[in-house]
Amino acid sequence: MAFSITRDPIDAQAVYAAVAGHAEGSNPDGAVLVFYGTVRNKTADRVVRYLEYECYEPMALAQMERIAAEVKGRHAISDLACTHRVGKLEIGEDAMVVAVAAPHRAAALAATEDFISRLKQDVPIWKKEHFEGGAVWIGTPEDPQGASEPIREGDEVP
Amino acid sequence: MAFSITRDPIDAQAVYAAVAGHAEGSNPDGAVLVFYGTVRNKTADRVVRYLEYECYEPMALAQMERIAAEVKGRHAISDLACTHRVGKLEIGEDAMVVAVAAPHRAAALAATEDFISRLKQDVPIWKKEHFEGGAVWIGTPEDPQGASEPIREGDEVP
Amino acid sequence: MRVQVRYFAAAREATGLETEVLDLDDGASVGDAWTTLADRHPDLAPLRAQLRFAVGAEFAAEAASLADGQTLALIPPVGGG
Amino acid sequence: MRVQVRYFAAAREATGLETEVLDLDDGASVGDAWTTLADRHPDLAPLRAQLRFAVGAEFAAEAASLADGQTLALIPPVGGG
Repeated sequence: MAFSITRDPIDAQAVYAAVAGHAEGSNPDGAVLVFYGTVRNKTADRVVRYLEYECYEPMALAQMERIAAEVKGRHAISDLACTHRVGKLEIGEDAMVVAVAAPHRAAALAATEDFISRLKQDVPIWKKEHFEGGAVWIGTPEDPQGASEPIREGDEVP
Repeated sequence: MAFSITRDPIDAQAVYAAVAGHAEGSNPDGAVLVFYGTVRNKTADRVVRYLEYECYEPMALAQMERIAAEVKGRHAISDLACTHRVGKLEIGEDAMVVAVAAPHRAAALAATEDFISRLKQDVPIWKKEHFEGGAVWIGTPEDPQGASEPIREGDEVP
Repeated sequence: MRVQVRYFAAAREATGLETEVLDLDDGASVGDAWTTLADRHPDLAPLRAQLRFAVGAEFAAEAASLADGQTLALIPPVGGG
Repeated sequence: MRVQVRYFAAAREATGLETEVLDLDDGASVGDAWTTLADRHPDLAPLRAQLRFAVGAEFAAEAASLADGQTLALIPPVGGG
């Protein structure tokens, strides 16, 4: 299980390879899932200009490890990896890549959802959305969307 | 929506790019999901040596199109692409890559499951599993796993 | 009328053919074509329970009528993914 | 005892600081540290309802005791993914 935080564009192939690499002939996994959380040009009705992510890195990595171990306990997966980007992100760039390998796809899909949902609750990464006419830390009471639809419920991507 | 059948190793990056390509600044999608169906070294208790896939290509492509259109009608996704490989596949190789782009991850996850499940029912692609001691067309009554757990229910990957 | 038949997977192995041409009476159905094929290929007949049929790129019922020049495919249980 | 405090996101903007050092009585809790910080930074106090606390790499309750050399982080609502 490999976790990292980067200021550079995410190398999704490396995240995939972290879970999908097996010695020749030994692959036990029928399913590998790679999730890209990308910067949308809109949030609800706001036109997004760019995002800024910040992170408390040692705690974020520790929480990712902890959450991944929980997820592995709940779903029959072989491996999980995640890289999250921080700094300024433009529309269309990847904020996060998660890869999951599992013998069967049902577990891979469920584990992906479980991990992302828990990450959105407990991993100390913050997102400031710069939109036309202002900026807001997502999930705070000042976030017009966060007020009615808290980001902590994990139903918003990214 | 891009669909293809290939005898060569699947270019997963191309399948991803088919759904994730947007003009600069215009990306409406917060989630891109790429699913790799890969050749496992085991099916139930059988040690797999290799797989052979065959395909009725024009019908397979037409069915993929039809199923993808249905899936798009059921889930709020922007795009879906799929490449399936045929011929002899070794353990660890990708048999299929599916990519889905959506504004939110819940739709991307649900659409991926929906598409794969329907593909396993209605897309004319056949898989012969060569295992230690024999070979069987998956899903037929001669398939010891297929008998109790029909492949058509879509719960087996690949 | 003349219909092209395509065999795949277990049906291909049972007939030893990938394709053949079938002459049928005008108005013949998919089921009529099957009866002819099952007579012609004794190893094919036992597969009936697991086969579906397709005309062109679409699944077709046994009662569906065939037309000259169409392609009838025998579809054993599929296993993609 | 001495504790390092870390501020992120809205808390960082409210204090204008990324980090500061806090001298506390031995046996002080996370809640005691908060009281001191809220006094010191008037713009921080209103954020209380949305903040969680972490000691080291783990979330911590307000009642949790602090120890010399530990790092206390103020965690506004997170927004990763």
